[in-house]
Amino acid sequence: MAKGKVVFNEDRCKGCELCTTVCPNKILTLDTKKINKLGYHPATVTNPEECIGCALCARMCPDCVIEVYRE
Amino acid sequence: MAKGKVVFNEDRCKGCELCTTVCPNKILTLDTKKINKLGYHPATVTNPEECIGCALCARMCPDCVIEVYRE
Amino acid sequence: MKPVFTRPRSLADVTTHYCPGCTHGIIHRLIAEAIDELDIAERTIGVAPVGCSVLAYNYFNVDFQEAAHGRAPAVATGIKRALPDSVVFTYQGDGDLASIGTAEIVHAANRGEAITVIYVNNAIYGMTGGQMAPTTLAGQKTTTSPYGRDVKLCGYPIRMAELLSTLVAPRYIARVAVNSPAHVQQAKRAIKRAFEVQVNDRGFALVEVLSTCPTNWGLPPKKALEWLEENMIPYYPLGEFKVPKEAE
Amino acid sequence: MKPVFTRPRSLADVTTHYCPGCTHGIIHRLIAEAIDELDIAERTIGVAPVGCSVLAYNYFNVDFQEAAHGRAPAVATGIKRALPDSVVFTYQGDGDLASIGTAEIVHAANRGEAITVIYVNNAIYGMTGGQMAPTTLAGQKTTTSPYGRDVKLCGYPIRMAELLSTLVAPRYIARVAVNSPAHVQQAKRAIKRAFEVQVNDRGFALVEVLSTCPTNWGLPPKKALEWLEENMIPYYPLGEFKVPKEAE
Amino acid sequence: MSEKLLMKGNEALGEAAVRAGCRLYFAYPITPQSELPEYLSRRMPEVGGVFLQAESEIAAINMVYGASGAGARVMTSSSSPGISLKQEGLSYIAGAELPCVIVNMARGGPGLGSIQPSQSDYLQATKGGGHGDYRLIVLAPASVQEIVDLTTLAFDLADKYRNPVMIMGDGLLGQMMEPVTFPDEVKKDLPPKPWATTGWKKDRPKNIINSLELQPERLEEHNRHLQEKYARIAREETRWEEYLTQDAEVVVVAYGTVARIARSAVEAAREKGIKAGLFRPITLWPYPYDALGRLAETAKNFLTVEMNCGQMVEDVRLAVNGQRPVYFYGRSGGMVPTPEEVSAEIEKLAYGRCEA
Amino acid sequence: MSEKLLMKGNEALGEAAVRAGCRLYFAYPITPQSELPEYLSRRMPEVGGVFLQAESEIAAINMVYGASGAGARVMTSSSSPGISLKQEGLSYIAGAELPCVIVNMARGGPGLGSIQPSQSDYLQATKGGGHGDYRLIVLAPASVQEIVDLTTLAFDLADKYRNPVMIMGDGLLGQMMEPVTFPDEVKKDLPPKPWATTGWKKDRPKNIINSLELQPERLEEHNRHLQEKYARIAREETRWEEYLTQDAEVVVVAYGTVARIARSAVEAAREKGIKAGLFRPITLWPYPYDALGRLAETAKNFLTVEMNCGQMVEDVRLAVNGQRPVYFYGRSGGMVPTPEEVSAEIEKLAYGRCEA
Amino acid sequence: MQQEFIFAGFGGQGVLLMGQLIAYAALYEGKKVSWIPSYGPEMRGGTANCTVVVSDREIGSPVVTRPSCVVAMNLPSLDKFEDKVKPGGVLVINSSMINREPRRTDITVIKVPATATATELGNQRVANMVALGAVVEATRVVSVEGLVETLRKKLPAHHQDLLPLNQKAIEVGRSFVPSTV
Amino acid sequence: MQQEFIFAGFGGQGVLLMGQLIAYAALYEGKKVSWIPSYGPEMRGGTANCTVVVSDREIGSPVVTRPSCVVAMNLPSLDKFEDKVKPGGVLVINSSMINREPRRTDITVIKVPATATATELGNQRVANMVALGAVVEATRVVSVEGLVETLRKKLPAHHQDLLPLNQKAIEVGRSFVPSTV
Ligand SMILES: Cc1ncc(C[n+]2csc(CCOP(=O)(O)OP(=O)(O)O)c2C)c(N)n1
Ligand SMILES: Cc1ncc(C[n+]2csc(CCOP(=O)(O)OP(=O)(O)O)c2C)c(N)n1
Ligand code: SF4
Ligand code: SF4
Ligand code: SF4
Ligand code: SF4
Ligand code: SF4
Ligand code: SF4
Ligand SMILES: [Mg+2]
Ligand SMILES: [Mg+2]
Repeated sequence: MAKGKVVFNEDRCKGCELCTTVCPNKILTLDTKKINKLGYHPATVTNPEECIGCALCARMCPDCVIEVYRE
Repeated sequence: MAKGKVVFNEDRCKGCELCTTVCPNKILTLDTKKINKLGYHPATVTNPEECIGCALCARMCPDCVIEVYRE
Repeated sequence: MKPVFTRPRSLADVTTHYCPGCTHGIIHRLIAEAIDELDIAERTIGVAPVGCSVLAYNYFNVDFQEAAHGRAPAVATGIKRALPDSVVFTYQGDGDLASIGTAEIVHAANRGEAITVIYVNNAIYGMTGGQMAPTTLAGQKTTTSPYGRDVKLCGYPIRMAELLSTLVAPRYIARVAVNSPAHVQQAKRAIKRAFEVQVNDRGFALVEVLSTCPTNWGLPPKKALEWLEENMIPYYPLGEFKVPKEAE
Repeated sequence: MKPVFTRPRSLADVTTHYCPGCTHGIIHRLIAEAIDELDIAERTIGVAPVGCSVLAYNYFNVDFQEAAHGRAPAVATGIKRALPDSVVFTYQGDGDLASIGTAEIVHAANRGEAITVIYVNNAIYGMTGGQMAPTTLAGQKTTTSPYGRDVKLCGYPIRMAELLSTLVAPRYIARVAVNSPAHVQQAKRAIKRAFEVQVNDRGFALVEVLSTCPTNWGLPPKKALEWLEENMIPYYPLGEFKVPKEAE
Repeated sequence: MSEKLLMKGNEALGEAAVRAGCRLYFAYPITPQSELPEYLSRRMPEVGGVFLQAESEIAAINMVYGASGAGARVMTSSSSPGISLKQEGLSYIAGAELPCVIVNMARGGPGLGSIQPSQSDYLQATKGGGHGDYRLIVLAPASVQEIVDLTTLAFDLADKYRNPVMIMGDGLLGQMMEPVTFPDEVKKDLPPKPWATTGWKKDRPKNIINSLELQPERLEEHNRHLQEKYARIAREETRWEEYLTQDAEVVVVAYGTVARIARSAVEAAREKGIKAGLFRPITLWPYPYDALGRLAETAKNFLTVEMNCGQMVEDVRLAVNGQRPVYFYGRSGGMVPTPEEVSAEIEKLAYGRCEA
Repeated sequence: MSEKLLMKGNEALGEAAVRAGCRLYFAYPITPQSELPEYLSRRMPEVGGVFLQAESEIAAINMVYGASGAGARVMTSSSSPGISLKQEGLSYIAGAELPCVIVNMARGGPGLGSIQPSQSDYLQATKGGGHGDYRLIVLAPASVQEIVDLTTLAFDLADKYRNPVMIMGDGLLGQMMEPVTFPDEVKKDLPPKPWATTGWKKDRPKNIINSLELQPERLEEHNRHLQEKYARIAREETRWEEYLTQDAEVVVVAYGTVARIARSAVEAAREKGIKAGLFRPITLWPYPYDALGRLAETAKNFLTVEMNCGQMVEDVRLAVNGQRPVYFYGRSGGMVPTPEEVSAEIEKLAYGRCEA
Repeated sequence: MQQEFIFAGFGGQGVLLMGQLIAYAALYEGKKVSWIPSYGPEMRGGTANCTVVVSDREIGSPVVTRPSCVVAMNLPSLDKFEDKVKPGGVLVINSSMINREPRRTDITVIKVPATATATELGNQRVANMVALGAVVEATRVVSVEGLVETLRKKLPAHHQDLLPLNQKAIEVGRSFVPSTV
Repeated sequence: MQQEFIFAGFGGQGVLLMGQLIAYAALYEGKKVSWIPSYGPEMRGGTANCTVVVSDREIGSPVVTRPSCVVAMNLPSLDKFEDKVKPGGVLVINSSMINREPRRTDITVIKVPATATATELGNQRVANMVALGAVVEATRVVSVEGLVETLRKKLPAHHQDLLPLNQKAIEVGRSFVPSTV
């Protein structure tokens, strides 16, 4: 069961992959099918239920794209 | 007997008394009867025979007024 | 579910002009968090440098002044002396602070101006297209050190935190990095402390933050984090160089 | 009788404009002695500052350039890079080097420019009539610190030798004084060494010389020597802060 | 008005600034203006103000930027080489429209030059020594009392137009003692500055002090706004003084120290029956082009006298616009023209001049 | 002459300097001239020269002072704010009569402004942004090839007159690529500099590089010497170009980038039967007052076009001296006037203009 | 005769090079040329463009308000420059990256699936050459031979092996231009 | 009526103060006044001088080429300023410090043994007041009462006890002026 939840402000994402790099569960990836307003593939979560809400992704995101919630 | 000798370039002297201060034998003084080209009482030696030629006076003179000779 | 991470209020809700993965953005957020946590937004005045962060005034919900290249510490001094109860911080790059602005930072620090300086060292001139900075590492290639920085000709990269720590007045001087979550947490503590020192002790505080410039380093953002770890940290050791007396 | 002390050849045979008992004159002579002893007069180029020693170009028998206030290290850099085999020295006051010229000295030192810097610290702005310098001691009265230097408002006196010693490139950094024959002898050795470092090692060398300003300190010259001993040396410790490797 | 005091120009300026409500002063020592920082180092603490000796002229002007941006009445001062160092800062201050007062007690140049009085920074002050299209308001007092009066005015104009104001003196004016009186009241009712960065309490838009505008269209917009402001200042604030110009055939044009000397010369000429007059610009920018140009209707010749190699003479030519010949007499390097020299030049023009 | 290459103005300038025998270059990065330090950081080591990135513009200009005083051909470059910082140094260099080349690839101001092209540093360059009475020789190329030619000239003039020479470009000229050829030969026979501080071997008087002269009489003497030199330069080195001016009724006056645009507009006007011509100053100082003034005999109107709010127009007025009306059209803040805009202005003048 | 071009696209698409190749080729054919890049804050990561003028006579303004030909390699470039094309001029669009139709009807629009074609040719980086082929075919600003020759001269020694691929790309690019143009 | 003074001497002789006192006294008597010091490199340790202009009308040039009165407190000052005295003017010399005769014959020379007199009066520092007495007596630029009153106003509170001595010095100084002047 997901202890955490991540919400993306997708149009702010610059596709830098810093979040995907630091997620301990490697559940973040760039959505290569999407192009956002800025012209980048935005980050997205692949297995939301594995999110532990550790917020490491949010802390590393230079563009404050991610909000994190936890039980 | 004097082991040393001091020669003053009198017109360069500014009467600052740094030489008189450091002479170990206290044989230097300002000649208050003279006024040199610069308008100062120049330094002079009172007891030349007591000069040991240590050159401390010359080393402290900011205006390179003093030459020192030794046996 | 409770929010455990949200955008700090003092960080303006806009898209920045920074390149993808540029850690200037992380540092901005840490500053905004410190301002929020200390609840000082309404009396904080920021001073932006000339450098990639020249537009920083758009990114914080606080009053701001834009300084001439290198002169942020002088501008901050003017503000702080005019408004002693304000909280003033400068945000400066390594070209800005460690090159053209050397005199201003040394003397603001020496005077013990009660300001907080966030000094972003990315070992390069980002904004102007990747020229050598005084902090560029030995052998590092840049657009004005095309054969790699030759320390015989240009000297060694300058360590400002250490240099400024020789002064008596500064109350807090630290070096941190933002290339991993753990380092980011450390950086956050240091930055907050640097504001506290201003607010509580009316002292000078500086945090040197090792930061990336993926664009001019010619590296993907993730690799840039690694390059920082492997090349910058060994030369620019992290740590607190000066801490307020009571906490020593 | 043999001469044991005569005027060095490189010291021009003219009357200086310095005040009676001002130790700028002693320092001039020590430099001239070093130049003579190393037999480098024909390839030495001096750089004069703006300060009481602004007319230094008249006092040495070597080519000279007069620099803008604080910029002597940059001027010296230009000369040395143009003429790598020359011997270049700057002669700078504490206002010149430690205040307006902070950036230039820090970066010339950091680049390891092969120049010799003679830094005359008399804790005051002599030439302009005794204003506060960054080196003015705590509590010291000057024409712009009429109530005594308040370290809370203006910071502590700056110790440039220590600050510059944090840099990697400099080969030789020392602090000496010229308030007694023994100190003058030490000063002489340090100054000569600073030239040797340039000639032999092609490295940066700086000697900070504690000096008097009887006029603006408002003291007779002899008292000024004592004031230096009692007030300056405790705060500005004498010694060698950096020495060339082989001699360490 | 208080009792008449004898004061040096530098010190009187400092006192006038304090009474004008200036509470922050940042500067770096330089002859011949050091009495100003020295005076304020004593005076500012008395009124709870800030005297701070900056590490350099550059730091000083940028401290002025910061303090002015924070809403304070603030001043700096220097002399020629130090003013050159402030040019980038001045351009920033003008660009960001910050009110402040800059004093130049000018000395002989170029380079390190001398410490004697000079007017050779005229073009730098009036045409913009810094980059970009900007203007300083430049006030040129001719006596210690006028230093006091124009210093007061300087702060008011600065605030009114959000523009830097330069007081252009010279070493002589700074060092000279003359009787002065000061306004009794210390200025209290300073104009509000809603644009200043004083901390954003969300009761107004966020304030940003800035001269950056990366979009050239918007920077052009900003420049147009500045030019309109400058045109308004030119309309409203141009100041000058005329002395015996009504029927003058030889009009001497001079400002500051030199204007006093020229006035002695004009009087001497009148005593000899020569119809001479004096036109004295008080604002060097905005320059009194129209007023001066109007004199071309009656005057036969214009003689510009300056303590330099010929700088304001360009503005005189622009004002006269070819209607009458414009001559120049100057001394430089710290030399001060004498009334006799100026009289001789006036006579040459009155009795016909051989050389052009 | 070597093969034609397409090169950016900034890079072509660097190569031209190297071929003119410049072996030392000190500068600090700033857009839009950074290609020049970047180019020379590669190129100088190839020819045994020195590229040194200074810690600031101020350090750079003072390094130039030192190297020039030591007898070298030396250059620095920057753009507007950085040039403002060099004003004290420039005054020193002019005062000490040191030859060197300074490049300003100007951008929009005032203050931090923008990085787009501008001509708003005209008055700073030509009237003296620094203190004291001094002059820079100011060369204004209008194409990349002319950048090359004038850079070569700049070094020669600097040495010939012992005077600093400024190359006044703008961001557009620096960034633009055009075909260029270079002189094949690298300059070898540089003029001797017996006054340089190269070490005193007693075979000449001791050399001192200096601008200090505490005796005002002697400083005035020095200023007179400088003024005579400037007068000689004005006589011998004034350069300009005229295009279709012989019968022109509307004379457009423009330099650098804008002159090209104006030429297109003049051609368009001619196609419509309007007698338009172009007067292009190549030396901004010395300014071609006489040549331009002569055109007042035939021209009915003068139109000054600049990328600023009206700076050179003062020199045009001084040249025309009231004989004919002088109009101004300008764009600022980094905006570049288009040929169409200029054509429209020409037409207004040709067909009668309502506003003054 | 004078022609003015704007080449615009993402930073990585080689638009500055396209302009330089045209400028060089025209230079070799004895024309006057000028090339200017966009420079400024938008550089960073975003779009880039350059302006090329090719003329028989001295070039006046190197800045162009109404180019005779625009090459838009991506959508933002089309949005920015479509309106600027001189009436009767040419607009080349990289249809692989642009999914909307141009609005202008008073100009010749040439759609070139440059990116797709390049990918097919085995190297996405020659998309600019594909577009360039179309430009040359449509405007005749230089000869195809001249362009290829220029490429040969300008390709660094260690990249000469790429010449055939580039040449091929140019050829294919030309084929997208309807013969009526 | 306008009178111009130059007071010159060694730094320590109080010449700047002499000028200021005359200026103040004249000011109190309703005159226009200006005072300028020499400033510059010679300041340091060497000689000092100041120029005072007293006039009924606005003062034009505060710089004076031909003063109506020069006070030379030492030899270098006499050497420097003797030639400048306006014909018919007054030259006051401190004969205690100056052992040569003035060359000028077209002016009134007043020799005042100022230093010696001051020493006799018990305080060498009032030599300037002795000379000032002579100046006032010879030029009538201000009244003696006015000068003494000015002194009273300007002496700092803790030095008011010096007033009688200064007053005495002025009086003695006046006595050196021959009644024919
Ligand atoms: C006086 C002046 N000199 C130079 C510049 C050009 N300039 C703009 S930013 C910059 C350097 C920026 O580097 P840094 O401070 O390290 O900041 P970064 O962009 O790396 O964050 C320079 C040299 C300028 N704007 N003004
Ligand atoms: C740009 C500039 N600023 C200020 C001055 C004035 N000035 C001349 S010397 C000096 C300071 C001298 O003090 P220091 O360097 O300590 O030398 P010292 O006279 O004590 O030997 C100053 C501020 C100047 N000439 N130029
Ligand atoms: S909160 Fe932690 S687990 Fe969840 S996505 Fe972010 S990094 Fe991964
Ligand atoms: S770190 Fe932020 S900007 Fe980067 S990819 Fe992740 S969400 Fe996007
Ligand atoms: S040499 Fe020595 S003993 Fe002789 S006078 Fe000098 S200090 Fe005195
Ligand atoms: S130290 Fe030199 S200047 Fe001073 S009194 Fe002695 S001899 Fe004279
Ligand atoms: S250039 Fe470098 S420092 Fe600047 S925004 Fe891009 S990545 Fe960040
Ligand atoms: S003022 Fe001071 S430092 Fe200058 S010469 Fe006199 S004593 Fe020496
Ligand atoms: Mg950086
Ligand atoms: Mg000093």
